[in-house]
Amino acid sequence: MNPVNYLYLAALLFTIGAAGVLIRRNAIVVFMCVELMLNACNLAFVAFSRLHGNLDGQIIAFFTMVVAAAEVVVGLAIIVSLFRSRHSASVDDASLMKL
Amino acid sequence: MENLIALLVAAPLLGAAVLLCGGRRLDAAGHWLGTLLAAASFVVAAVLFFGMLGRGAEDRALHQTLYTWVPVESFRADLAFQLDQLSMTFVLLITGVGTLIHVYSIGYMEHDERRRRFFGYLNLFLAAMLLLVLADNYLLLYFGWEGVGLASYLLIGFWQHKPSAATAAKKAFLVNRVGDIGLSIAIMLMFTTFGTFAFGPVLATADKASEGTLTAIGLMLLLAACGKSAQVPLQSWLGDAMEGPTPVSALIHAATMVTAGVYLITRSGAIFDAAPTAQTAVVTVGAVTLLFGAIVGCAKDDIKKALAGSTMSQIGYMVLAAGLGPIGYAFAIMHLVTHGFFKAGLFLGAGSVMHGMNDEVDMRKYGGLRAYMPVTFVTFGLGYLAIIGFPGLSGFWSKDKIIEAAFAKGGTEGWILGAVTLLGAGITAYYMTRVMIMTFFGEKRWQPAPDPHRAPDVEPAAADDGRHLAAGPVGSPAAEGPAGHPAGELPDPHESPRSMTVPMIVLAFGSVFAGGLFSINSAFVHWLEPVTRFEHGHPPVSAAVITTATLVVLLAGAGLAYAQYGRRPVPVTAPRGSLLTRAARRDLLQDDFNHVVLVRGGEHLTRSLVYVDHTLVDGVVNGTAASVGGLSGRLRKLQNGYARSYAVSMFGGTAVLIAATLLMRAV
Amino acid sequence: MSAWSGSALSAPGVHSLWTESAPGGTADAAAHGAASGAAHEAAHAVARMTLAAARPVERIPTPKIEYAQLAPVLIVLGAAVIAVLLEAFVPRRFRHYAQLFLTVVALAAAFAAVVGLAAGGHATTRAGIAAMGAVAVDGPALFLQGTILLASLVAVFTFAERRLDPADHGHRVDSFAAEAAAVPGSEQEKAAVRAGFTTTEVFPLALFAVAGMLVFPAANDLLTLFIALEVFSLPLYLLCAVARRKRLMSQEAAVKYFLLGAFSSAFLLFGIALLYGYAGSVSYGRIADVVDGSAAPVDPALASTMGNDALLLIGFALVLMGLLFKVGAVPFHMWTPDVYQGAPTPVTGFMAAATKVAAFGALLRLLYVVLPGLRWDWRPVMWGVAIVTMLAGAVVAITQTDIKRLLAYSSIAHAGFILAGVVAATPSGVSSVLFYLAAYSFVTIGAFAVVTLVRDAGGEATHLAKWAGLGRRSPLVAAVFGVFLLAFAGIPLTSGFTGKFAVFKAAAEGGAGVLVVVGVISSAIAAFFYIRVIVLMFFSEPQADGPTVAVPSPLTMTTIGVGVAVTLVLGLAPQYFLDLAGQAGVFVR
Amino acid sequence: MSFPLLTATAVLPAAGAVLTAAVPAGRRTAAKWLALLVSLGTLVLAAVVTVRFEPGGARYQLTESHAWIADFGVRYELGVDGIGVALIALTALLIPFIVAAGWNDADEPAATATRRWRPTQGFFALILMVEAMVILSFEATDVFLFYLLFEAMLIPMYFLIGGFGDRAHAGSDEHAAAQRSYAAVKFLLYNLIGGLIMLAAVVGLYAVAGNFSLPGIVEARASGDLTMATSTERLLFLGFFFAFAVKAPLWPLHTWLPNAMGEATAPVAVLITAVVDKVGTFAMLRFCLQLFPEASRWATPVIVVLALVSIVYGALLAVGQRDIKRLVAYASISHFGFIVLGIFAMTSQGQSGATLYMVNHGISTAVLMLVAGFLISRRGSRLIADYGGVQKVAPVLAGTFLIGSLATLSLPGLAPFVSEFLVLVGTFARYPAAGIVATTGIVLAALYTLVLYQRTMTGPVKEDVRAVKDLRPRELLVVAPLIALLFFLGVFPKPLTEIVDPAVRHTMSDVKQQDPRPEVEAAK
Repeated sequence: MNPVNYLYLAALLFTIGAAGVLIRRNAIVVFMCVELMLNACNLAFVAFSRLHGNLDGQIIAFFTMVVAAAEVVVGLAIIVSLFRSRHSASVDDASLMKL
Repeated sequence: MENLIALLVAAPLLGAAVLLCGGRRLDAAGHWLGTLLAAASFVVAAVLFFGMLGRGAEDRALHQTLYTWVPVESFRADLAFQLDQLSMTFVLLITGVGTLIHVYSIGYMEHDERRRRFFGYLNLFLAAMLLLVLADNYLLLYFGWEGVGLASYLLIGFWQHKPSAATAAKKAFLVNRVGDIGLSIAIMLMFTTFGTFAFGPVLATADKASEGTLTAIGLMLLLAACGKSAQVPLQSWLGDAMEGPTPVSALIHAATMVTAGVYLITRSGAIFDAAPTAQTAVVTVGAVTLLFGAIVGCAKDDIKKALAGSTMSQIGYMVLAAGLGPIGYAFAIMHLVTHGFFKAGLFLGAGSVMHGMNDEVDMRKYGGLRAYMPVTFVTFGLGYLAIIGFPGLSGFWSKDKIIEAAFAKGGTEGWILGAVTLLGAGITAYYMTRVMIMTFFGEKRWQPAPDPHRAPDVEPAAADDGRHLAAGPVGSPAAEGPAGHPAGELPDPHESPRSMTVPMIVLAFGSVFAGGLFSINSAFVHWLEPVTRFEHGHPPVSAAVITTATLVVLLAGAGLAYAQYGRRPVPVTAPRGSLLTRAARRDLLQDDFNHVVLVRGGEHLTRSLVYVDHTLVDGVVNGTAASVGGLSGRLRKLQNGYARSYAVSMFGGTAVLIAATLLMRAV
Repeated sequence: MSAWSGSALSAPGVHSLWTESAPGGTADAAAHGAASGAAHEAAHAVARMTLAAARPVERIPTPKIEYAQLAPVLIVLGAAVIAVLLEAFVPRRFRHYAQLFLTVVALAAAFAAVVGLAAGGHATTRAGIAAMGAVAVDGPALFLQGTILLASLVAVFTFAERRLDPADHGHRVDSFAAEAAAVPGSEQEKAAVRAGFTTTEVFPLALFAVAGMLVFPAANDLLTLFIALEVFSLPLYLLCAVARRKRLMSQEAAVKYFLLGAFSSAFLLFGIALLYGYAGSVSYGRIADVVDGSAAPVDPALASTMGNDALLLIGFALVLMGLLFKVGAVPFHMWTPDVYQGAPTPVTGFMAAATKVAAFGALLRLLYVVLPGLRWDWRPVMWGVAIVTMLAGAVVAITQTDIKRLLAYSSIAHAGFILAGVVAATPSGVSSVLFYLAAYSFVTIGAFAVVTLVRDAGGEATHLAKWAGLGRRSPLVAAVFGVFLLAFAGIPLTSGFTGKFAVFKAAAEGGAGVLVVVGVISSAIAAFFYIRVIVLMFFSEPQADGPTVAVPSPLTMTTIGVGVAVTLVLGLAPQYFLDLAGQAGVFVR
Repeated sequence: MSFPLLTATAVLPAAGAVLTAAVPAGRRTAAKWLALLVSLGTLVLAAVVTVRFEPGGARYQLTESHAWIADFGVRYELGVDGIGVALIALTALLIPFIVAAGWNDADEPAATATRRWRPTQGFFALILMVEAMVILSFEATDVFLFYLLFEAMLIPMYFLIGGFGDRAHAGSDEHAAAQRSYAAVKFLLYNLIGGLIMLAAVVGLYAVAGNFSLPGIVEARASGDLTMATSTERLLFLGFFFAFAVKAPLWPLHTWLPNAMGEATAPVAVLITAVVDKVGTFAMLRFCLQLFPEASRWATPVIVVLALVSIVYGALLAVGQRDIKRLVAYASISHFGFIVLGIFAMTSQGQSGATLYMVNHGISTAVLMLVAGFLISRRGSRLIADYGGVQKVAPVLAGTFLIGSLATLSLPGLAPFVSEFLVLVGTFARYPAAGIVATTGIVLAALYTLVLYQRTMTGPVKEDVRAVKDLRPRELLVVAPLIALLFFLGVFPKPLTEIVDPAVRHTMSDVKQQDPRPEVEAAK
């Protein structure tokens, strides 16, 4: 099957993720959307890897996963601490600083 | 010999410096020092004069160069003096009359606490005036020119506490400045035309320049002359200048400074001779002023202002004469000298009268004073006869020549000028007779009841003045000046002290005999000839006719005046008078014109400019700043604190970035 | 770059075979470069074998790492790991000192290593690529690493400052929360305070961040770039969250920074994916070759993707966006003010300085090494970004009322100026940017250090109104801050001016006169608000309830002192440092 | 390598500034004396420079040159020509008087004085710092170095204006403070923007020339080694000129001056208009004309018009002022118009005149402004309307004020006359119309000065004025020498012209202009 389709899929996922980030309020969900974007990237990498027939893309995918995991650790820590002090995980509530 | 020239200027300059910087410790001796130095300068002048007589007519001129004042490339202004016959004449007049008036002032200013400074200013004036007439180039002349302007400013405004005096001083300076523009532009023109502005080269090569240029230079010089010599249209300051102490009026505003214009024109004769248009302008100005001054003189009740008008008119004669070219220069100067004598005398007389009358200047409040101040009466009378040109006295000789020269101009122009000068002579006779009668003849009109509105400003000073009265002549008290004179004081006319009368007598002698002496086989003319050149004017009618005509006109004028003021009592308060009279009282409305057009207009202009500067020029800048601030405020709103909107901007930004990149590749 | 001719040769077949027969191959945890790098010899051998018979592949030689050349990074990373252990095992009351000591020593050692490398000619003649092509060791890299290390060194001093606040329950307190995990105002927090806890974790975090930053400008392939980005970003997110005062704001800052940062890194990653797709590799050199079309040989797959410029351009745009975000360029700047304001001030200073340096380093390398062939595409775009950034930063700053936000916007405007130098696309452009970064980072750290000194009951008094009349209260501090402001404004005789002149000069030479004019205009606008602060400090009467100026310990004094010193030295006698930057102006490829 | 005299003249005041600033709070009198001594020392050095300078010698003398910022093609190059010498002398001469005049201006009531807050020390330190920078800017022959100083001197000036206001002000202290900081900010922004535009031009110049050495560039341009496109040269010229026109200040960039001079203390006002602003006109003469001769000639008509506008406009606004110091400020604007006119008349008279004008205007304004300051400090008001009859109660003060006024209206015998007339002649020789328009300035000058004198000094004595004391010895000591100098230079300007003329000759040849020949070659 033509690897290009995977690319289209990746692009679609990426867009969905981005849209989610822009639309959703809940910090966790926003964060998950970011993860979705990362995974879209992974898909793209793998597809290209296949296309070019070299390993780099696939290897990068693993790195990405590790990074994503690390982000989860840090991100959740921050979000949770915010949630505990505000009793809300809405990104819009966190708008003390403006102008 | 020539090294003495600098001394002429140096002596009074030293006096000025010492007296003005000396401080109070000189108060006691200041006036003596000042007088002494003035006299010294006169002595030097005399020495130089006789030295000059000792030499042949051609090599009489002396030169002394001190150093180069302003050297920039081709622009060289030397601090150098030139003493030729013309300058010599002026030097003698200035130092002579100057010294006399110094002496006179000793008495006149006796009770003025600032007498030291007064003498300092007088010396300053002498120095500047001498510099003016001794300069050997126009820039140095300009130096003196402005110097005398300053001195007259200081002296007119000597009683600075009087707003009127301060204003008059300022006015005099400003009007003169307008004239000075003329002089400075003339100098620039000379520089661009001749590459120099020293008398020698300029006058020698004047004819080489194009007539247009010369006309321009001439007109500019005329403008300058108008300013300094109070000729129409720049005459308005002279009347107000009478605010100054009377000796000042005598020295500066009658005898010497105001004649500087005539000197300038005569000195620049070569230029004018080559520029007929400019000459015509000169004679026109002279003629107009001649009548203008005379008419104004007729209407004034203030004795000094009347004399001021007459001064204007007499200088008009001189300017006219100077405008006639070689046929007139000599007579212009001659009249200038004689006028210096009798007009100074008249002013000193007036001063002496005012002195006796508690500084009352309104002639309508005089009358019958001849009995009370005989010396003044006699000297004043002789001056009077001289000015109206009574046969045999100075004025007759000089003025008559001018009238002849005017006719000799030839053509209709000649007739017109002749007529004007004749008419002028008549009016002169009229107003001078008027002054004479109103002051010294008729019943005395000076028992003024203490007028109530003066009462409030009786001040402690009044007591002093009382003492002075008892003691003798009242110096114009510095404390309040004439204006603040004690109310209800009955004027107690009395003769002035010796220090004042002696100068008057000397001047009277001058007014009587000077003209005659000069005219003995026209010595004066020949004396000046090497400098001013001289041609005999040939009037269309014989000199005798003209002379008789003059006498007739003269008698007519005097008679009319006698009929009006001698035969019937003079009303203490001036009658409303004809339109002309009222106009003349207001200097023929010339001041009103100035006020409306220049003063008011100027005020509006400046006010609107201040507004413009604040709102427009500044506004633009502040506006820009404000708009940037506003923009900032609006942009700031974008930073609304919502993470998601930030994300949107990032997303949008990325989109733009991609689009732009692709676009770049596309194009 | 030699490492890469190998992967160019690597035939698809071989790799597919690997993937089937040798899954262990991918287990190689070293940079993926190792895998394909080693392939150079291995590939052919393997190929021959497969023809013969399917026998297990022989061992793949371990990648060769030039530890010496990576020393700076390794030292810092090692120190970071040790620091974690310290957190675990050293008793609380000693931790602060232990951590501080370790951090300082590590940073100093790393700097020494950088100097050593530079002295060894790695900046110029022996510049090369280490770690199988993952990391470049060349002039720009070393210069920026040195800058980052020094900057973070002085920044760490402000981390360790414990004299600004009065002692709490007999415990010295620094700018960081007693216990970041505790809910603000909760019993738990109070207990922590009473117990005198302090977040000494900031030191290891900082060290990790520094390590990431060191790699970032040196990264020589896109993956390393990405990893380095995350390595220094994640600790920063955390550092933002641990302020002692105004904790809600601190946490908010952290969340915003984190979410937006992750968002942007996702874009970056996708961009990397596209570039990979375009060039079939993530190595800078390789991509560059492909872009110039000088890559050989070209297999069919590569040929097909090479034809597709959209991949390249979009990918480039996305990567660029990721970097511009870190740089804080408009329109990717919006996180900056909030984060700068919310984060603990020492962290803000550290971020503002070090992050910018690292990010610009990476940006330079990307534009000069990877995409010089694309210059005619990216220059106009960067022009636009630079102009917008300069103007927007300056304009918006005018109406700021909080000193930290003000500095944030000024940092945006400065990003714009630096971009002007970047656009020049000449060696002098590079060196001017390097110099500017060095000058700017010390001014920034110094300025924020001063901000930490001005305090009232609520901690730092960052509202501008509170600064009124500071000049009368404590002329020295105000004067020092004034110097920094003047440097920001680019007044002559300060480092700011030298840097600005260098950048403008480069831009003008690079034919970007317009940028110079815009730069001049925006500096004029910017001058206005710097002056406003000075007016406030010196010409307006101090308020009764004005803030007090804390007398800092030698630590902060050192920071500020260094800041002032550098500002003046670079302003008066910059030649030596310009030379350094000049020599460091060439990228290895 | 002889003794670096020029550097020394700048370093001495700079070091003095540092020392003065370091004087402890309690010893402010010591600080004053220190500042005075340093400024006098600088005066001595400046005198040495003047003596060591040979008018006939090389164009730039006492030169120093050291490597500085090779990357920018910048060297630390100093050298003075006649114009520079004259202005250095002026600066070094005025500063001691400014210091002495401002003796007590910065003292604060002990109540507000704290251990660390030392306004007096700061005041004098800043003045000395300005002196150092100004002098060095007159010496710099490296465009970059000059620019550096040109910009840097704004900062101390800014603090002098904004930090030490005139005590005599209408309204509350807050209002006054607001006014003051407005004036300071306005001053700084105007000049900073001018400077930044110049910065763009400086960068451009580098892009064109590759180095910043003024003699080098002039030489290269003359020999044709360095050519500029006409458009480039014009743009660069405009960039430079704009900055100098702001500093000078030329209409319509002048509005900062009245605010600054109005709000600052009298000595600082003198510092602004008599010393610092001269850098602008000096730079026009040295940099605009020499670096961009063609462009200068191209721009001349416009600049002449602007100068004329400044002359008349400034004078008219001076007439319209109610505030003494603002009046002097507008008068200065008019005078700067004359200076610019003289510079761009492109005749030797005009340019010598302009240079003399810079010096003379410095001295005359100093006299007028300082005396006005003494008067204002006595009465506590800047409004003309609040005065009257001062001459009666304080004759000496009035006398000095009158002399200052007469100098301002350039009366012959006082220094300004020489320069003004030279400028007029020089202008008239090339642009007769312009020359004539400019002469109207003479009358207007008389108008505003005499009106000022009449309203303040003459007339009946106002109640509040009765208490006004005459000049104290210190104040007389400040004014007297300046007045003496006015007289001396008025009657014997030769020493000055001799120094200046050669430099002018060089400039004239740079711009390839000869003086117009007279219509008739007069027999000399």
